[in-house]
Amino acid sequence: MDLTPLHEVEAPNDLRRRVHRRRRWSVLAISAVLIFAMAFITAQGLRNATLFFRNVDEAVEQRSELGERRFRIQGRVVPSSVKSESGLTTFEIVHNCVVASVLHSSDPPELFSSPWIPVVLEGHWLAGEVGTSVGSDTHYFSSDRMLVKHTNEYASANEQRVMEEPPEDFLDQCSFEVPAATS
Amino acid sequence: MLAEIFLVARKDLRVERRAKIALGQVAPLALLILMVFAFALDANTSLLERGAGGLYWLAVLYGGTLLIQRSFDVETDDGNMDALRMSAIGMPSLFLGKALALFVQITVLELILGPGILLLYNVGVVDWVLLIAAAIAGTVAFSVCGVLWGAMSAGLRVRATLLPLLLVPVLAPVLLAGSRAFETALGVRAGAGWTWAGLMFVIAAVHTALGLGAFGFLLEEG
Amino acid sequence: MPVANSGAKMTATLITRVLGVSALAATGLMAVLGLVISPPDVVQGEAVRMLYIHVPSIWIAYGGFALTSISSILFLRRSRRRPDQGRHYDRLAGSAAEVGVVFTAITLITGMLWGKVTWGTYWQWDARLTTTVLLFVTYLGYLALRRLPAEPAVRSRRAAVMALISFINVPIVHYSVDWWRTLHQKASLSVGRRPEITGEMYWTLLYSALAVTILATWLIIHRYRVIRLEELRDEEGLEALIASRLNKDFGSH
Amino acid sequence: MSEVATVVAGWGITFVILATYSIWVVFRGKGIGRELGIGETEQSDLEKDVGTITDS
Repeated sequence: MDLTPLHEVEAPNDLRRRVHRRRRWSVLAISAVLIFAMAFITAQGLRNATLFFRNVDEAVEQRSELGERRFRIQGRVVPSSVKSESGLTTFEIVHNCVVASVLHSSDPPELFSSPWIPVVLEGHWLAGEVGTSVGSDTHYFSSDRMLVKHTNEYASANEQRVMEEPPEDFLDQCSFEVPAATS
Repeated sequence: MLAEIFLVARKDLRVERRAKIALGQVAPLALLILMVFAFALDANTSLLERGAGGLYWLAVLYGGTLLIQRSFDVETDDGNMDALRMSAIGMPSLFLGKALALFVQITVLELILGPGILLLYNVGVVDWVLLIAAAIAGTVAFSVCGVLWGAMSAGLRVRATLLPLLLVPVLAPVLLAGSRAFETALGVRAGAGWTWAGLMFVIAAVHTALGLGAFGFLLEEG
Repeated sequence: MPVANSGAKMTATLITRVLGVSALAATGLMAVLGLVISPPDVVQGEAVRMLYIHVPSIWIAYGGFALTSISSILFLRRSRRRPDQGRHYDRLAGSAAEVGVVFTAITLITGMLWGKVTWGTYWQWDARLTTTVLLFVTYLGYLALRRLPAEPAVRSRRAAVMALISFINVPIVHYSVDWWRTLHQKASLSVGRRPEITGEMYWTLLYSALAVTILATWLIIHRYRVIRLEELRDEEGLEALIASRLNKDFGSH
Repeated sequence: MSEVATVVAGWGITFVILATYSIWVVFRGKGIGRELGIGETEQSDLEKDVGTITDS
C-alpha cells in the first residue's frame, strides 16, 4: 500500500527548480559584482589615462619626460602678469602653488581678460630663462591654442563681487605672495 | 552547456569554412583598406606610425561588421532560426556559441591584418604581451557586441545599413581603447596601455551579461 | 465640444489643450525670465543665458530616456506573458525617446554655441562632449530601429532590448565631469552640494526646467497618440489590402 | 560671434526646433486622423477650433 502523500511526489522537482532558481540568481549577483568591480578599477585607471589636460604642477613635474611633446596644460591666469605685444601674449598660470610662464601666439578668447580665469592651453615646453612672480624658471610654455575653462560658479554681475581677489582657498596654502591685479 | 556552445560554434565555423567568405573576401578587403589609409595619409611614415593602432582597429571594425552580418544572414536565409529555436539548445548557449565562432573568425582576420600593419606601416612592437592581451580583449568585445547587435538587426530588410548604425556607437569606446592600448604596445605613446585593455574587457563583460539575459528576447518570433 | 471623438481624430483632448496652452505660456515666461529679468553673469556676461536652455534640455533628455527604459521593461514583462499585451508601453517608450533625442540635439547645439563664446571653440573631444554625442547617436539608432519595416511585435521587442542597453550611457554622461578631467564644467546642480549659483539665476534655472518639463510632457502625450494613429492606419491598410485581394480572388473564380 | 548674438542664435534655434517638432506632431496626427476618417462628422467643428486654439 502506498501511503506517500501526493504532494511529496512533486517535491523533488519543485525543490530542484527552487535550487536552480536560487543558483541562477547567485550567479547573476556574483557576475554583477565582478563586472562592477572591474568597471570601477578600470575607471580609476582611466582617470589618469584620459588626461584631457595636465595641471601646471603636474606639467612642471613631468617636464623632462614630456620634452617638446604637445599636450594641454591647465591653470588660472595671474591677472598682473598679462602683457600683450604684436599678437603675442605673455602671462603666468598657476595651479597648486606652482607657477609657469606662457608665451601664447594667437588671439585669446574674450573671457581671457577676466581675472583668475582658468584656461587650458595647447602647446609644449621650450627652454629659455624667464622670470615669474615667484622667481626664475628655466622653461616656458609655448602655446598656440587657448580654451577658457569656465567653472560652474555663476554670480550676478550686479552684485559686483570683488573678482580681482584670487578665488577663495586658492592661494591660501602657498608659501609665496602672488601680486594682485593692478587694474 | 559547454557542449552546446561548441556545437553552435562548430556549426558556424563549418559553414564559414565551406563558403570561405572570411578568408577569401573579407581579409583581402581589410588589407586593401590598410593600403587606402596609406594613400589617404600620403604615405607619411611618421603619421602612419603614430596612427597605426587606430587604423588597425578601424580595419577590424570594417571587416568585423561584414563578418557579423554574415553570421546572421546564414541563420535567417533559409529559416535556420526556426530550426535553432525548435532545438533544445538554450539561448545563452546559442549566444556564447555564435560569439565564439565570431571570435575565431575575427582572430583570423586580425592575424592577417597584424603583420600587414607591421610591414606596411613600418612599426615595431615594444610590448608583445600588452599587444596580444589588447588584441584578445578587443576581439572578445567585438564578437560579443557583434552577436548582440547582429541579432538586433537580423532578418530585417535594411540590416546592411542598420547594423553599422547601431554597432559603431557601441564599439566606439572599444575602438578608442584598442587604439590607445596598441599605441602603447607599439611604443608611440607612453601611457596606460593596460588600463585601456582592461576597459575593453569590462565592455566585453558587460555585453556578455546583457547578451545572456536579452538574447532570447531578440530571437523570439512574432 | 466633441471631446470624446476628437481624441482619436486630432491628437488633442481637453487635458492636452490645457497642457499645451500652459506649456506655451510657461515657455513664454521662461523666455522673459531667462532673457530679460535674470542678470548677466559676472564672468560670462550675457552668454550665461544659454544655461537656461542647455541644462534643462539635457535633464529632460535624461528623463525621456529613463521613461523609455522603464516602459521597455514593462513592455517586455507584459508581452512575455501575453504577446498582444503591453503595446501601450511600447508606444510610450518610442515617444519618450523621440522627445529625448530632440532635447539632446538642443543641448548639443546650444552647448556648441555657448562653448564658442566662453571656451573659444565649438567642439573639444573631452569626456563629457564625447559621451553626449555618443548618447545622441545611440538613440538615433534606436529610433531608426523602431521605424523599420518589420513585424511590429518583433520590432518592438528588439527596440525594448536596445533601449535597456542604451541607457547605460546616461549615468556615464552625467558623471563624466566628475570621473574625468574635462573642459566642461561640473554639474550645475547636484544632490548634497551647495549650488554655486546666485539666487535669481538659480530660480530662473529651476523655473526653466519646470517649463521645459511641461512642454516635454505635452509633446510625449501627442507623440504617443500619433504613434497610435499610425498603428491604426497600418492595420486598416492591411485589412483593405486583404479585402481587395479576396475580392479579386473571388472575381476570378 | 558676440555674446548677445550667440544667445539670440541659441534661443532662436531652440524655439525653431521645438516649434517645428510640435507642429509636425500635431499636423501628422490630424493628417492621419483625416485619412482614417475618424470623427468625420466633427470635421467642420474642429476645423474652426484650429484657428483659435491651434492645439498649441
